Amino acid sequence: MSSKTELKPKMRDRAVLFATLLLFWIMLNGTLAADSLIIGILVSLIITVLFCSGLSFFTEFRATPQAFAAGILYYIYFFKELIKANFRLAAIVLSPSLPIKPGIVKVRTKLKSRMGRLMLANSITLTPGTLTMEIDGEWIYVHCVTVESTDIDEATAQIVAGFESYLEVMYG
Amino acid sequence: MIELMPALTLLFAAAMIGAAFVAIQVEQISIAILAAGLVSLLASVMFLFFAAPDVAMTEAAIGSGLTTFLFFFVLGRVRGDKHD
Amino acid sequence: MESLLDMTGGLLLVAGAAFLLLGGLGLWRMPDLFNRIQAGAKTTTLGTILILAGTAFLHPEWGFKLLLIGLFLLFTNPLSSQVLARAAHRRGIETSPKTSVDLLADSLSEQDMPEKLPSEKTLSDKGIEEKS
Amino acid sequence: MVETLIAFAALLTGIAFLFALLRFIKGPSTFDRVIAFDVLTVVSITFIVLSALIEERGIYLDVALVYALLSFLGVIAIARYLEGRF
Repeated sequence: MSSKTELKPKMRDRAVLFATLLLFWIMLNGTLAADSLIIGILVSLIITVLFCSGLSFFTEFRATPQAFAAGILYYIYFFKELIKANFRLAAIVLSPSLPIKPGIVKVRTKLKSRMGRLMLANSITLTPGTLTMEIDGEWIYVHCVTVESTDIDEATAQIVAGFESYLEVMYG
Repeated sequence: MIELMPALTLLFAAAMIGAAFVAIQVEQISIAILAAGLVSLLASVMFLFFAAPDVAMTEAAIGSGLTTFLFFFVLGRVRGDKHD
Repeated sequence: MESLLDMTGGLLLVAGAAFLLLGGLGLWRMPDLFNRIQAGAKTTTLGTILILAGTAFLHPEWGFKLLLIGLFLLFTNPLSSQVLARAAHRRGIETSPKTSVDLLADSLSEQDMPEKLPSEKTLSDKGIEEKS
Repeated sequence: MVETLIAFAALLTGIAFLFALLRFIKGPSTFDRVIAFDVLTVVSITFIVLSALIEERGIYLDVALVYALLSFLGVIAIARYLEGRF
């Protein structure tokens, strides 16, 4: 009974790894011709059998409908924030007096999985005026171009709360 | 109107000279390695402008990637201290 | 006699190049290293993605390869900026005098931290070390 | 018309390239040069894509893919060296 419950997620991990590798191969080739497809399936199968434990990278995604919906909403929100970040940076760079007030603040995250934290750190780096510098357990140290508050809860609400609500559904 | 590709080639050639100048002028070894890697990277883009994508790929992988990585790796092993 | 698709692609190209130019300007004007990293990371990511999108409008048959390059840049560019910022802070690069608060340095001096504490390695390091 | 827009984009990218190169030549510390190197790599990817557009050859994009891979590996290796962890 217990071995069966352990086996099941592992098979799922392998299937996800195989699908990812095959997708990369097809995108790299750009064709769906029979010969290249057969070679791709063969190579992906060999890699999946040999290196199944190495990549837990994509397998932490929860494959539920809510997670897919949250993923789509997350990417819409992410690109909106990225464009906003660029316009804010452009305003700072183009103004002659360079109105910046940099500082490093500390925020807390509720995410537990590694992939979720990685995505959160990447998102923080690409959003307006913030740059992740260090992750220490649940604490994230963030460099801001313009510091608005040094209080932990306030900074958390400003910087991470928008992404965290989506990522919590996706990765937990 | 000037043609685009010769102008880009000139820009990259000038940048290569500048990077090579940094590589021989600076006294810290790490910066010299970085500048040599930059020369290699710009040379690779110039190979591409002269319509040789295979040579460009080799130059990018060997000259810019592997050599820079190897130099830093060996420098870290040899020196062992934390200063430049 | 250009189609609408071509015009959209060309305008996206120019917009991406303009963001890259702003990034270069930020790299030149910002007063200290961390602000320069911020300028570099954000603008190069968006600028390159816009240029790749414009190319995809002009040549739809290259779409898959362009998508692959864009995905790769989207994931790796912020990561390398973070690793660089962390290394710079550990080596003690001085921040500009405008910097108002530095909680990371404060918490490090509080804990009297040894330099290579395994618990404070970030996710990227764990991935590398698990493989070897 | 599209050719003009491509040329204009190449001009703007060229100015960005010059700024990053100046930062590389001037940059006070090694880290400034590393971030300038990173930006120069990404700008080179842009130039490769633009030249693929001008010459109409899709094979150039493979080189851009190699570049996107290499810049990441290079910056990680340099950061590890500068942290003193090789």
